[in-house]
Amino acid sequence: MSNLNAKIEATSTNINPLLRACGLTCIREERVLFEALNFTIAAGDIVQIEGPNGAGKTSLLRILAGLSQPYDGNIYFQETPLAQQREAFHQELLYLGHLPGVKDEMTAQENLEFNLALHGLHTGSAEKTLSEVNLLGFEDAFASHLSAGQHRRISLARLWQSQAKIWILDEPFTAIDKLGVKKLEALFLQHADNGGCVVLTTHQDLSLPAERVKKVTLAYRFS
Amino acid sequence: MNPRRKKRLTIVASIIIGLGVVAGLVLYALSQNIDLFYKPSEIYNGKEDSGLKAIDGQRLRIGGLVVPGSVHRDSDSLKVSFKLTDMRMPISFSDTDPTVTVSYDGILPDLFREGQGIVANGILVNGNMIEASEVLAKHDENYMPKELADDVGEKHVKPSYSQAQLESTN
Amino acid sequence: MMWKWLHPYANPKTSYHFAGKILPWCTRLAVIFLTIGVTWALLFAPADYQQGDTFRIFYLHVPAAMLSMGIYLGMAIAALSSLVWQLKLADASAAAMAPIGAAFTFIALVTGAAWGKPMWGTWWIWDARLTSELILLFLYLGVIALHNAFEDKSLAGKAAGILALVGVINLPIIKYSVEWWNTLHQGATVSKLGQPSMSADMFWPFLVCFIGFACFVTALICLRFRTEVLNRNSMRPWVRELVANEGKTHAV
Amino acid sequence: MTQLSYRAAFALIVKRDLMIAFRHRDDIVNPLLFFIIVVTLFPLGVGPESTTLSRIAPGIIWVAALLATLLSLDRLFKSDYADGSLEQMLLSPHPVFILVLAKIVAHWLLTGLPLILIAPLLAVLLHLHESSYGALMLTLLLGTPVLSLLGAIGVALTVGIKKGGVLLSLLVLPLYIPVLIFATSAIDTAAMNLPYSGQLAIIAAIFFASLTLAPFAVSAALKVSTN
Amino acid sequence: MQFDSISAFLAMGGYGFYVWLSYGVSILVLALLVLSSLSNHKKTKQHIAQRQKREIKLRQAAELQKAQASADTRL
Repeated sequence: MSNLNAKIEATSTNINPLLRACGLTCIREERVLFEALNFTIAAGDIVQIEGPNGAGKTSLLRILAGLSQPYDGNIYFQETPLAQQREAFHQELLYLGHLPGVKDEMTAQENLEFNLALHGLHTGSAEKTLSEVNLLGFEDAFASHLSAGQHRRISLARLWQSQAKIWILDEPFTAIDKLGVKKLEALFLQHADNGGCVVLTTHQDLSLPAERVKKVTLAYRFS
Repeated sequence: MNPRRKKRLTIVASIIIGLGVVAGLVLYALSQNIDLFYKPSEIYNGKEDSGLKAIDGQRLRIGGLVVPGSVHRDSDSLKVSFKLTDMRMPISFSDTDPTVTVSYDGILPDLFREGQGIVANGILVNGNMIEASEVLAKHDENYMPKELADDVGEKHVKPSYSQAQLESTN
Repeated sequence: MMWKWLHPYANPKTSYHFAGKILPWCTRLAVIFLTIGVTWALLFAPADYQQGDTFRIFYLHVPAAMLSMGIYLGMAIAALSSLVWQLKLADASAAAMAPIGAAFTFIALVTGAAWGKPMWGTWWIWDARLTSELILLFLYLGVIALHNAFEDKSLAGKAAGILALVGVINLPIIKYSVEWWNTLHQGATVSKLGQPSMSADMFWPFLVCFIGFACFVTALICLRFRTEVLNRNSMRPWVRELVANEGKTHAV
Repeated sequence: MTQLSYRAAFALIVKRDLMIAFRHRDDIVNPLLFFIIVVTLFPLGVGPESTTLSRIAPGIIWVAALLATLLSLDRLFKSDYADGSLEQMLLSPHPVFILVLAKIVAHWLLTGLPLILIAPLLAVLLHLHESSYGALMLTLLLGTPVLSLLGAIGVALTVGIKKGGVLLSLLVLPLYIPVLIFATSAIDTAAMNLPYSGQLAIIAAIFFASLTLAPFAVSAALKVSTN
Repeated sequence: MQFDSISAFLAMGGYGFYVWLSYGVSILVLALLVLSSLSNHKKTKQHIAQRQKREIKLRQAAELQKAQASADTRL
């Protein structure tokens, strides 16, 4: 297995693989972002994807979530290709991208409730969950009156309710204050300990114990 | 049957049902007279399939063969009238065929001639007269050289107009 | 997989060179057939007993109309295989076909109008066949526009492929519109096997013209296909090598 | 984990889209106003002669409906694409075509239905032949869902393109032509007191064909656009 | 040969305008298609060659920078 273009700590020695990337190649607008990438993500892993701007971090996350098709290669979820079991995979997936997916015309609580319902979760405790992300008192405020950080909090609130095993998070800490970051990190650790996995990109240093965080480092390529 | 299979079956079944309905509707539509097209005999007897008769003042399309010897052209204007009879293969005419009279004021297409198939758009008046707003020559898919046509006995003279006739429109 | 024998041709490099090999032969054949065919059609074919010399438009109009639909069908099949089996080269060939098909549709429409004016008495009528051929032109233009709208060529190919497939419904309408609805347009002449409704000295020049146009289209598809393959693989080593080598020979 | 049934997922999306639209009323009202204004332009442009108007009335109403729908199509996926909710819907554990169908139904309820309700009023202004009203309503009832369904394919293809507006009309209008032809032909035929079931059957056929196939085309197109 | 003279050939039995219009437009369209296809092919190759040159320059600049950086640390 050659990974000429990326340094990878997540390896295939784990017993319980959730996601496996096999020969991933991504080409965007005639530029090769990464080529023949192989790695495995198992239950209990927290994987941080690193790299300079334009190295293809977001592209890699989107491919892992099944939103983008790789130019070449395959993703396996529990040893079966993604394409063959889209719905079962989405059952076990929570993906948060750059955009929070919050509608301005709905209140904070309605936004959260819709997001939960869409993914088949109970909406009863939405109000309590909002207090977890420091939005107590903003339940009935229209999202158009809330700040960017608060939008992100609404979308992150789903994490507290989620029963999905695989969390894929693109820059979850953007516009989140220090206390919020601490809380999220604790949640990630708890999720990993409960047999889930977290894949994330961030430019901040995680304050999690170093042995718990595996790193995939993408390099910027000239072509 | 597991739920995944069941769902897939529902999808496939609904697609098949949908396309079946589409096919049925199309077949039904094709049996209807969508473009108001009539043959001369149908002006008298009603449509062959539905028995529907055209009424005076109705816009319609009529298609048929120009009856030989029936073309009357006004000598100093573009007005022309002619009789149409049902198109039939091979081409033949008999006096007992039902005919309708088409009157038209305009330049006829070059393909227009006696015995030729034409299509006219117009309005029905007096039960069997058509005031055409447009006369179009329909060409069949048979092509042959002049010499061969002469042998078979077909010939074609395209309509010609005098200067006076052409100027009468202005 | 039953498609295994296709595998070498699914390689962009092989198919690029394969298209390069066909290209000159098709060009030669097209030049030969079209020269003979057009000369024959214009000078030697007899005039029709009814339509006189306008009949010579037939030799352009019918091949163009047939090819406009044939190319669309080819494009739709390529689009389908690119979407279902993820064949990247099918994508490139669909992209190569669209402008050619649009050109032939345009020719079919213009020659048809120029033929209809003296014979039917009108440049254009809004009947089923003419209208659906016009929609075919619009569909081609839409497909081309989608190809140009996306930066990423493989995404562009997929998007245009979906549109092409949606438009396929138009093909049977064009084909059967003459029989379904009573229109001015004549029925099929050439495809009536067994009893050709055309005399032999009119049919042969048509056949030569048609083969000429078909070779011409194949050659053009090869040429444009090569361009598309280069575009989609511009970061591959073989393309870099190829371009660098050609640059050298040009410099010398 | 509770798994939503197809019906519940469908209802969830329809409810959400309706709620958003009612809180943002411009989106419903503007296409409708556009429809009314375009129709009223014709008597002013062509002249108020009632025989001319009644002859071209079916065409005017249908062309205006086409353009009004085209104008409203942007709402279908654009804002969801812009704020990331489309992404979340594609990642939900439901088949995409269910979600797509729900969004199209919501779109029709918000644009097609108001058009149908206002059309008889405008038909009066245009002196439409009395016997054509039934045909007008029936063609609109069968035809406007087709406009939403086929339009959704166009929007889904162009949602990721920055200047997709003109391109959208280039893609969608040719697909609308058959509906326009048969709808106006049905209304014309009805004006002559002739049966128009043939034209209606064709529009119904187009409706069922697009209802069965468009959701799949749209979901494929969305997957390409959000790539 | 169906025509007696060049003028008869050009007249096409009175239909010259329509026949020559058809042939003229067809030849024009096809010629444009061929020319645009050829120029597209050429442009694509030029584009690729240009980008290659740019990449080589970029890489050289990066190496130069690296060399300088290591030289700086040695000092």
